[in-house]
Amino acid sequence: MIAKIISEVEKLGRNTVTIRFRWDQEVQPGQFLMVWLPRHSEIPISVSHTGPMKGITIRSYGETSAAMIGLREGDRIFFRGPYGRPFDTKPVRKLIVGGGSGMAGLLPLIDSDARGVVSARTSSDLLFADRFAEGHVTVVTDDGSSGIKGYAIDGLKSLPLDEFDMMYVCGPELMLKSILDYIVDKPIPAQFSLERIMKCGIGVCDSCSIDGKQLCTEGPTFTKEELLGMHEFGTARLTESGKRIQIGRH
Amino acid sequence: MIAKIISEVEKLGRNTVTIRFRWDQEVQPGQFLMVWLPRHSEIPISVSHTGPMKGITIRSYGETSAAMIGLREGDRIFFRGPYGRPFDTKPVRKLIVGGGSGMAGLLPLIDSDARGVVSARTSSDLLFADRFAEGHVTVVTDDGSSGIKGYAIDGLKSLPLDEFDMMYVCGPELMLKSILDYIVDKPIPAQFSLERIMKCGIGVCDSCSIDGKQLCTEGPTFTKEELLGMHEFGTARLTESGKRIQIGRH
Amino acid sequence: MVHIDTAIAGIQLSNPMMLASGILDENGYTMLEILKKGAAAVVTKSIGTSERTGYKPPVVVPIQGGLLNAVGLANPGIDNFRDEMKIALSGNRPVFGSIFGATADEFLQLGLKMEEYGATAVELNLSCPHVAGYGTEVGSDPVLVEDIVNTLKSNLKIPVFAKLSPNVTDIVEIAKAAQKADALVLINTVRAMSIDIHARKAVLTNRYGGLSGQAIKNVGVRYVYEVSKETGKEIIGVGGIENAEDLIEYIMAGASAVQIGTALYTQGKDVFSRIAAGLVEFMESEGFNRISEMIGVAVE
Amino acid sequence: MVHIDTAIAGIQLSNPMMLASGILDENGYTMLEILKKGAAAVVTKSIGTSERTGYKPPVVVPIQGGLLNAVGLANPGIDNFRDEMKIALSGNRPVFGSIFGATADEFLQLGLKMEEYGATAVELNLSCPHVAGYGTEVGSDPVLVEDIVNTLKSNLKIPVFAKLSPNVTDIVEIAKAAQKADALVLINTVRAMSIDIHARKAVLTNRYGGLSGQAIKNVGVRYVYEVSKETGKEIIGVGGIENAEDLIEYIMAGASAVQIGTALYTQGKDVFSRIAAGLVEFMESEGFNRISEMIGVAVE
Ligand SMILES: Cc1cc2nc3c(=O)[nH]c(=O)nc-3n(C[C@H](O)[C@H](O)[C@H](O)COP(=O)(O)OP(=O)(O)OC[C@H]3O[C@@H](n4cnc5c(N)ncnc54)[C@H](O)[C@@H]3O)c2cc1C
Ligand SMILES: Cc1cc2nc3c(=O)[nH]c(=O)nc-3n(C[C@H](O)[C@H](O)[C@H](O)COP(=O)(O)OP(=O)(O)OC[C@H]3O[C@@H](n4cnc5c(N)ncnc54)[C@H](O)[C@@H]3O)c2cc1C
Ligand SMILES: Cc1cc2nc3c(=O)[nH]c(=O)nc-3n(C[C@H](O)[C@H](O)[C@H](O)COP(=O)(O)O)c2cc1C
Ligand SMILES: Cc1cc2nc3c(=O)[nH]c(=O)nc-3n(C[C@H](O)[C@H](O)[C@H](O)COP(=O)(O)O)c2cc1C
Ligand code: FES
Ligand code: FES
Repeated sequence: MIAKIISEVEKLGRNTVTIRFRWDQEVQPGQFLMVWLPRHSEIPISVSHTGPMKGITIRSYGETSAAMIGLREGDRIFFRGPYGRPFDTKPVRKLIVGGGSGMAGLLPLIDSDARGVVSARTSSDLLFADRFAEGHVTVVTDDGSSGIKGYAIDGLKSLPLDEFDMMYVCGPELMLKSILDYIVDKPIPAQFSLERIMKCGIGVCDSCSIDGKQLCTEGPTFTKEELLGMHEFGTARLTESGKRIQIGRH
Repeated sequence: MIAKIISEVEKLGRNTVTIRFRWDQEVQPGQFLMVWLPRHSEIPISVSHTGPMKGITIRSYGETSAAMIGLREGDRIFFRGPYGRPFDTKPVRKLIVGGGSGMAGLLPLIDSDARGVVSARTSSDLLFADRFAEGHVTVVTDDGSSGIKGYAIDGLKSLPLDEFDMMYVCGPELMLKSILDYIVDKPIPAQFSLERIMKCGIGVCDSCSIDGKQLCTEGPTFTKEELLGMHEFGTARLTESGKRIQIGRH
Repeated sequence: MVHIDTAIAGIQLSNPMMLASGILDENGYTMLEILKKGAAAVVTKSIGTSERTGYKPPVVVPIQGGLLNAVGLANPGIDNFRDEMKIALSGNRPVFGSIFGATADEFLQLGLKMEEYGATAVELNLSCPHVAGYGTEVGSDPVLVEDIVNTLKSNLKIPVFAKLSPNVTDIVEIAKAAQKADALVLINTVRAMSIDIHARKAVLTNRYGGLSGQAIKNVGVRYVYEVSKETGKEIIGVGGIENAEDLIEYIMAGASAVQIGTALYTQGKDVFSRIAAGLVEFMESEGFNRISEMIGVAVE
Repeated sequence: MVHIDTAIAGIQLSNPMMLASGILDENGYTMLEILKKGAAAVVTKSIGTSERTGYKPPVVVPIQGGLLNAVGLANPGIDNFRDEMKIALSGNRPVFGSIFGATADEFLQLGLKMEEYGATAVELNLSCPHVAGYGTEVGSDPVLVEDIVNTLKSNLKIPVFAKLSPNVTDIVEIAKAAQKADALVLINTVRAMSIDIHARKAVLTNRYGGLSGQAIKNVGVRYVYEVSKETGKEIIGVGGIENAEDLIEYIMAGASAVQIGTALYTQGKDVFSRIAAGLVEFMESEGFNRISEMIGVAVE
C-alpha cells in the first residue's frame, strides 16, 4: 500500500469531505484509488484533484466511507492505484453531467469553458456546482430544494447539445441509463463513468463486471458506443456475494 | 538455461575442442559460462571466442568435460552466464601467459601486437600458440617436447617485461603463484584469472572462494595487487565437499 | 502440422488452457468473454451451499511476483448460480463447476446441482478450512478427501476433478486418497501473508491468505511432477503460468492441461492467445506435433 | 536516537541481520568477510557427521524471483570443520553452527562438537530427508523434532535454535514440539522444481529442490506471524529478505532478528549495510527507537 500524510481535510457540506495529500504520481481524470482504512475496509474512490497535491472527495454512505470522512490532517491515508481507464480529455467544449458524489470524479475536467449539469437528491448534497464559471451550471434536485426539480436529464433537456464536443457523465447507473437513452440518436459523443462493487480493483475478482468487461481495468469510463451494446447496463449487477440482482434506483 | 545449436566443433589436438554457436550477447574477455550437459554435470568454461559467433574451448579432464568434447554440430549446448569480472583490456601492449587449457580464456586478448608465453605439460597439449603473430610467442613444455623445457616462468625470464603495459595470466594456481612471486617487485601490472571448484557460478555456494572473495562474481580475474594480500592464494582451497586442502601442483 | 488440442478426463479441449477458479468467473458474461479470448474452458468460482459475502476488502493484495488473496469464499450460493452457468454454457465450450464444502454430503449436494445446471465436470475445491483441524484445510485430511471424492464419483455422471492444496506435508498421500477422481488439479494457493509496515498491520482483512502467480510456479511444477510420477494420474496444472514456457514446463512435468488465474492480472486477457501462439511456435521448432507427445516427457 | 541492536536467546546482536545457513559460509574466510560487510552474526553451512560431496551440479538454479537449490548436504564433515570455525570466530562476532542429522543422537554428537569449536549457538537444520517417511523431512515429524530439541537442550550449554521447514501441514504443531528450543528459525526453503523445456528435463541433478528468495517472502512472514501468535516464542525470520521493508515486515510479524541468504546473490554483499541504513531511516521517520518496539506489533 502507498501511505501518505493528509495535509488538509476540507468539509463540503454535511457528509462529504475532500482529503488532500502530496503524491508525485501522474493521475488522469477518471482514474480512481483503492483506499484502505485499516480495521474497516478498502473502497474505490475517484481522484478529484489530479495535480501534485492530490485530493479525493468522499461522501459518507456506509461504514467505511463514514469512518473515512472522520480522518484528520496529519493522519495517514493508505491506498493503491491509480487504477482504471481515464476519460479522454482532448475534446475542447465539455459538457459535464454529475449526479451526487459522481461529481467527485468529474471535478478535474472542469475548465473555464465547461458547462455543467449538477444533480443531487437535495440541495445539501450538491457537489462542486460552484466550481463552474458563472452561469455555466444547471442545478437539479430531486426534491426541488435547489435549481430545477427533477433528475439530471431534466437539466440536460434545455441545453444545445450540438454545441459540445463531448459529454462526460457520472452518477447512479439509472441516471446514466436515462441519459444514454436520451442521447442515443443525438450526435453528441459521450463518456460515462460507472460504479459497481469493486473488491480488487485490478481485474481479478469479477465483482465489478458488466457484460464481461471489468469496470476497474477496462472502465470505469466507457463511451456511449461501448455502453450501447451492453445487456447488463442499467439492468443487472452482482452483489457482494456474487448474486445477480436487478438494478434499482440508488 | 540458455540453449543454442552448435554450428561447428573444431578439434584442437587429442583431447580439446572448440565449440561454436551463435549467441547475440555481449561477452567480455575473461568471462565464463556455466555449461550444463544434461545427465552429466555443469562446469565453468571460459568464453574463448567473444564475437557474435561465440566459442568455448574445452579440454577433457574428467567425466563431464570428456563427454562435452563428444558434442557434435547440430547438438544443443546448454549454459547460463556470462558470469565473472572480465579482464581490463584497455592496456595496449599485452603480454599473455597461459598454461594448459588456461589459454582458452586468454584467446580473445590476442591481437597482432600481443606477445605470448604458452606452456603445457607436453607438446600435444599446447593451446593457441599458433594464434600469435609470427615470432611473438615463446613455447614452454614440462617435458621439453616443444620449445623451452620448463615451466611458464622460464619462458618469461627472457622477456623485457618493462616493454608491456599489462600481463595477463591464466593456468594452474601454482603457475600463477610462481609468476606473481617473480613479478612482485617488478613494475609490470598484471591480471590473473584463477580456477577453483565452482558449483553455482553466482556467488552463493562458497565453493570457489579465496580469502572471502568469490571467483565467480568478484573474479575469476584479479589484479596483482589484489592477489598479493590473499592468504589462500597458492596455498589452500576447499574441495567439492568443502574440506580445506593444501594446493598441490596440478 | 502442429495441433494444440488436448483432452482431460475424456473431455476435448481446443487448447490446453482453462481459466482457474476464482478469477473472473463469478459473472456468466465474464466467463463467456474469457472463452472468447481463447480459453478452451472455464472453471467457475467455488460455489457453496449458501450465499456468503466473504471478507471485507482488502481481499486481494498485489505483491511482488503475484497476488495474495483471502476472499473468504464469497459466493451467491448454489441456488443463485443457475443463471451464471446458463450464460457461461451458451459459449458452447466446457464449463467446470467448482464447489466447496466441509463434508462429503455438502459436496454431493453441490455436485448434483452443478450436474443439473449442465456443468461439463465438477472441480472439488478441497482448500477450505477444515472444521475439525485447526489451521488446516479439508484437503489435508486423506480420509475426508477419499470420502468426498468417492461419494461424488459414485453419484455423479459427469467427471470429477479434485483440486489439491500444496499446504500439506505429503501431497502424494492426498493424491492417492483422491485416486478415484477423473483428474487432479494442482495446485491451489500457498499460505502466505503481507504486512503493511506503515499501518503496522496485516493487509488482508483475514490476515492470512493464499499466494498465487509467478512466485508459486516452480512449486506447482514440482507437485505436478511428483504426483504424476508417483500416481500416474491425469493432471491439470495450475500456479503462476504467464507464458508459453511456463505452460510447457507444466506439461512436461505431467500435466495434460493447465489453468490460468493471476496472469489475467499481470498479462491481461490476451494471455490465452499469446500463450497459444508461443506454444505453436515452440512445438514447431522442437518437432512436437501434438500436446500428448509432450506430456510428462521430463518425468523420470 | 535510533538503536538497531537486538538480542536473540540472550545473545546480543549489533543489528538484526545474520547470514543464513548454506550461503557463503563453507569457508571461514568468507564468513569473516560477511561479518566485515555488516552482518551481526553468521550461521555456518549445515554440517553433518561425515564428509559428503553432495549432488553433482546443477545444484543451484537462478529462477524468476529467487533460487532453487539442491546441494545435497555437501559438507566436509564435522571433524574437518574445526578450522573454518576458528577462522570465522576470529571476527569476534557470534557464529552459529548449523548441523543436520537423521537422529537425535547424530544431532547431539554434532552439537557437542560445535560447542567445543566455540560456536555461539547451534542451529538445528530439521529439513534433511526423513529416513522413515517417504518424501518428507525430519522436521515434519513432531515426535522426532521434540526428541532432537530436548536431547540437545539437556546436553549443551550454548543456546539451541530449531530451524523449521515450511513444507508441513501444520507448522504450529511442529513449533510446539520444538518449544524447548531457545529460538525458532523460520523458514527453510519451499519444495519446488524447474524443468528446462529444451532439455526436457529437470535442471537440478536431484530434480527436486528448495525455493528461496523473494518468491517465498510472504510465505515466511506468514509462518513467523502464525508461530509467534500461537507460541509466543522468540523467532529468527528468514526467507526472501532483500531490503529494509522486508526485514521490518518480518520483525512486525514477530521476529527478533532475521537471516539473509539469496539476497547476497540478488543484491550483493552490500545488502547488509544498505538494509541497515534503510532500517535506521524507517525507524527515525516512524518514531521507533529500538527494534524491540517493533517486534510483533502487527500480530493480533
Ligand atoms: C470507480 C468508483 C469511483 C468512486 N468514487 C467515489 C468518490 O469519488 N467519492 C465517493 O464518495 N464515492 C465514490 N465511489 C463509491 C464508493 O466506493 C462507495 O460509496 C463505497 O464503496 C461505500 O462503502 P461503505 O463501506 O462506506 O458503504 P457500504 O456500507 O459498503 O455500502 C453503503 C451502500 O452502498 C452500496 N454500495 C457500496 N459500494 C458500492 C458501489 N461501489 N457501487 C454501488 N453501490 C455500492 C452498498 O450496497 C450499500 O447499499 C466510487 C465507486 C467506484 C466504483
Ligand atoms: C572460471 C573457470 C574457467 C574455466 N575455463 C575452462 C576452459 O575454458 N576450458 C577448459 O577446458 N576448462 C576450463 N575450466 C576448468 C573446467 O571447469 C574443469 O576442467 C571442469 O570443471 C572439470 O570437470 P570434469 O567433470 O570434466 O572433471 P572432474 O571429473 O570433475 O575433475 C577432473 C579433475 O579436475 C579437478 N577439477 C575439477 N574442476 C576443477 C576446477 N574448477 N578447478 C580445479 N580443479 C578442478 C577435479 O578435482 C579432478 O581432479 C575452467 C574453470 C574455471 C573455474
Ligand atoms: C483472487 C483469487 C481467488 C481465488 N479463488 C479460488 C476459488 O474460489 N476456488 C479455488 O479452487 N481456487 C481459487 N483460487 C486459486 C486459483 O484457482 C489458482 O489455483 C491459483 O491462483 C494459482 O494459479 P495462478 O497462479 O494462475 O493464479 C483463487 C485465486 C485468486 C488469485
Ligand atoms: C544455495 C543454498 C543453500 C542452502 N543450504 C542450507 C543449509 O545447508 N542449511 C539450512 O538450514 N538452510 C540452507 N538453505 C536455506 C537458507 O538458509 C534459507 O533458509 C533460505 O534460503 C531462505 O532464505 P533466503 O530467501 O534469504 O535465501 C540454503 C539456501 C540456499 C539458497
Ligand atoms: S474490482 Fe475486481 S475485477 Fe474489478
Ligand atoms: S561458484 Fe558458488 S560462490 Fe562461486
